Amino acid sequence: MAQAIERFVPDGATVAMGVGLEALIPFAAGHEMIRQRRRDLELVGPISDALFDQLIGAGCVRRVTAAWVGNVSEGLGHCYRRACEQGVPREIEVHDHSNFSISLALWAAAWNVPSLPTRTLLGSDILSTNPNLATADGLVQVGAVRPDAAIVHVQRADGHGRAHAWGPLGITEEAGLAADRVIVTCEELVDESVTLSDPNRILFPETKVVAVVHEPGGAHPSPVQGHFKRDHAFYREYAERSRSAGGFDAWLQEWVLGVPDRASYMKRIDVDAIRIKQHRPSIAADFGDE
Amino acid sequence: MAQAIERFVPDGATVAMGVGLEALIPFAAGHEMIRQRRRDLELVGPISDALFDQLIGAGCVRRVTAAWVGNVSEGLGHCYRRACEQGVPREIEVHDHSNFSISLALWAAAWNVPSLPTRTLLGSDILSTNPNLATADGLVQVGAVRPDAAIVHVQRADGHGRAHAWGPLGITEEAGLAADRVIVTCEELVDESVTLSDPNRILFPETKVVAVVHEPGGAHPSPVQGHFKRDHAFYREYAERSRSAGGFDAWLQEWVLGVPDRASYMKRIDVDAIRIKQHRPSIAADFGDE
Amino acid sequence: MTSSYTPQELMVAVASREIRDGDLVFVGMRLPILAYAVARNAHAPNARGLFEVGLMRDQPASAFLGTMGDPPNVAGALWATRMSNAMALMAQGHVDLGFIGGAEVDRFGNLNTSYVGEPSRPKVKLPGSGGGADIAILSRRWVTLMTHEPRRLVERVSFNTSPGHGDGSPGWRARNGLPGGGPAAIITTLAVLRFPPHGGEAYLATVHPGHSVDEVRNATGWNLKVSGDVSETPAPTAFELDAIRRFDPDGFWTRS
Amino acid sequence: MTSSYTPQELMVAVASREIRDGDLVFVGMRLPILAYAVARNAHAPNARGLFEVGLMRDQPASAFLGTMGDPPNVAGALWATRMSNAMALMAQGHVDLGFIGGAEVDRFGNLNTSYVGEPSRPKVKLPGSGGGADIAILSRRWVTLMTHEPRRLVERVSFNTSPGHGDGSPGWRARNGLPGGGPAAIITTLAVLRFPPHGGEAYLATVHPGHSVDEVRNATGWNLKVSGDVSETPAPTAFELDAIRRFDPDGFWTRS
Repeated sequence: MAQAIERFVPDGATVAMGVGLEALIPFAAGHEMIRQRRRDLELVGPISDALFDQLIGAGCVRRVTAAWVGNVSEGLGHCYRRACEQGVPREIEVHDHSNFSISLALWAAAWNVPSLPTRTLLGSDILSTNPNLATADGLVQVGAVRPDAAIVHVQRADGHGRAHAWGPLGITEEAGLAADRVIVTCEELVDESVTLSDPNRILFPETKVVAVVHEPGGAHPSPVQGHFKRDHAFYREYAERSRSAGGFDAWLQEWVLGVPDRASYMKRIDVDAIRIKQHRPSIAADFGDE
Repeated sequence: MAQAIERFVPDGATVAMGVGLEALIPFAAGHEMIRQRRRDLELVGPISDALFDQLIGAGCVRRVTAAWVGNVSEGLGHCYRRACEQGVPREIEVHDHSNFSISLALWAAAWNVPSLPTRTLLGSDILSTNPNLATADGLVQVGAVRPDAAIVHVQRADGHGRAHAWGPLGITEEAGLAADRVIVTCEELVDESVTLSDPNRILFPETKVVAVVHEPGGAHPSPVQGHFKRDHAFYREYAERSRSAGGFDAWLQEWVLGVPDRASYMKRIDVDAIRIKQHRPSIAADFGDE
Repeated sequence: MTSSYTPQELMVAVASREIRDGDLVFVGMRLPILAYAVARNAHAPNARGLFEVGLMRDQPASAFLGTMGDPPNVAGALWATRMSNAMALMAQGHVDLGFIGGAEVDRFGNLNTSYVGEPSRPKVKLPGSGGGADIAILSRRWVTLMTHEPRRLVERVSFNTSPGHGDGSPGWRARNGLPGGGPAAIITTLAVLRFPPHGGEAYLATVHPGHSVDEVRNATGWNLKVSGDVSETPAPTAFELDAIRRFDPDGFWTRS
Repeated sequence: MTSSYTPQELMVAVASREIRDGDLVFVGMRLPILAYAVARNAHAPNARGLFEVGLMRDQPASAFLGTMGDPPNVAGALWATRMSNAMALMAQGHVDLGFIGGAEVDRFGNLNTSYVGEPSRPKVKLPGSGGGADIAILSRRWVTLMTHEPRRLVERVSFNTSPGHGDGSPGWRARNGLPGGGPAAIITTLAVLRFPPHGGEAYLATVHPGHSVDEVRNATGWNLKVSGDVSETPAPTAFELDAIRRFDPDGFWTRS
């Protein structure tokens, strides 16, 4: 993980994360960025359930291009508030979107056009605060957003970059296609006989994937279908402790800066309490060809 | 099948078919339209491997909105040629597209916007013959194409309209979302425990699906992953016999008009020669949740 | 009577009654997800729920949900897809009813979930639109739930994240190209506010049991109009309460 | 010598040499699919093939393909997706080389696959663009294969389905906003025609074994320019022929 972030996420990069909305959020990758003191990042996503708040609080962020930043079960993002309201720990720029418009911004980049039209956001003041949005002929033109990197956590991937994810995918596909490069973190690193057994489930063209990191639990506290439930209590504790800048710093020290890697982090989690124990295997599709 | 076509594909309808390109072409549905003497249809698709040619030759078609109409392994579409070159059996209108532009035309309808921009078709004379295409500011604006019905053949579906298809899907997804209604024909009619075991493989929202028809072999002679190879010889025979209008009429009598339904049609096919016998099951995804 | 259920439980029951049988409902989270569960089990057995994360469901999830992306919401889903496909259905006018949360709503039903104060240096930075603006603009009709306080029900929102009836002038939405019909009701901890058929200004329709018209008007940030036939909000039925408590067993959403 | 292989086999071998190692190739059907298979087995083991039907592959399919949608092309695919996603990669400039079939090509490399004669009442209605126009406009460079006859290699195409270098004036593609570099070669049954680096008019680069410059010029519908260092097209190697015959065992594409 350390090498992947060092190599592919430089200071100033535009990074899409949390593109599966509340599920499969690449927290481990985000925490590694914080440990490496990454700076001046532009974060791109639909809603961000706590991860963007943590990166903002750690001072890694120059701009947020997103529809929603907070804590889905607990409410406000306290670091996001401090940054916008007081410039603490630093000033950040916000490019507001709706969920639909950030998806269209990524599709515009994926199809390599300057913008895509939509009727959403008509009448909304978001049009007045985001320079990437314009209106013409009764339509909103959503300017393309092209991330330098998209980071996704998935259930399984092979070493060649073929990733399988399931459950609701949000804007995962357009984020991967729009990005210059994709970093995949996965619960299971599998042989290509697994991924190629179902090419329809492969998320991205392998030509976009620059790194595959085997990082079990890399999405905690967000849920991973078939592996982990959402750790609601962990989100609640984060919300409470991050109310004050000091409380956040202590939390960050305890869960990120003072932790060498994800494996050590997971040792502190009551994994049994959140592990999914009932299995619901999908019924096979037959790719027989002869 | 007869009721589905009678009820949901009236004369004059705009119908998307063959949206999986060379695979999963709903020939059985098309042949039923011919038997019911459907008239003045607008056919929408990317490439059409023989099916559109047959509907044109049978006089069902008023307009073709497609990127390619012919016979992929054999070349020209002879009925298409006669209709365009001689108005036989009737004049048809052609709205030329490229594969990318017809996809965008359907995405525009799916997202309910008047058009989508692209750089493809810049410099092509297709811009001069298709009134649905316009250029502005160095981009082509592809006008929305909204089918009244999309007809797709899939490997399996349940009675509620949840369809699973696999292999290359071409423009299947945007065609279904763009269409007012979707008719599904399937190799296997399965219990919802099969389709719901893998909600990521469900092609369309069931709210769009108005009919599910259990029609084994309904895509012959096109291939169906896991079920049937492409029947190359059948395409070749069709190409040869359709060179003359009389030859086509004889072919149509033998394989469509003189055949009551798909079951009788399949009795005439050497099914064993095209059946896929090796199985390549996909490895399960675990949708476990607790 | 009021002691036998919480204000949140009443709000959920009232919200569930906004769902008509056969509706496609853009559900969202928190109280609305419970309202959907109640309606499915009561008067709307054929309703379907659409979630912006990329899910369609008929039956509500069998286990508690902290978010719409929780695994129980995926198991048994009718469609697990991309957000843009769910939004496509809404853009086509296929979503009959949407629920939106908000921090501030004004007399014309505009919602603010973005900024309190000047956006460049806000007094409070709220999380943002999420799918709220999309629902407000594209769904056929929508409803919002809110704690009834003067600082939440305000004369005019300082930032219009999710437009209702704009400046309240007749036909404002149509004039500005907004396809959907806009807000149908504001369900609060004290009352239900509704809007005239063609938009405009919210009025007091029903007052929750145990509360008075004056109490509601005093808790509202503008001079709230009162319907000629203002009545009492029907209390949640035992059946509704039973369903609510089944889907929120620990009262995470309705008793905290 | 020429009797030991067919013109189609030579064309496939020549086409395969256009594929560079590591290229992402928009393959198409018929002879190009064989060229891709040959290249993968020879000098381009790291090339990948992209198919507009919605597939990416590394190894060519193990069995004969009548179309790119045949089941053997799906089994073992690296990605089975939607056409618009494959097109997205090409729109981003990620496709290094494309192959396009055509009925007519002109001196500036423009292809006609739509209409011979007046579109409203054509002499011949050809099948249409398919993905041809997309490849011609969006891929970094492309190649077309054609039977060398005056009626196919024409002065100007009557309908420009898939643009090459337009009117042949320098910078025509850039001026008209076409992102890709355009045609790199026309591989025919008699010869290989190439284009100047910045577009313009095709010239004769190599003549196939057993044919002469005059024969090629006489079979060309315009006054074909001849390169100063025109040479003989290298014949297919035994290795190339072996690969071709392995992937087209019955000569469906190369011996009919």
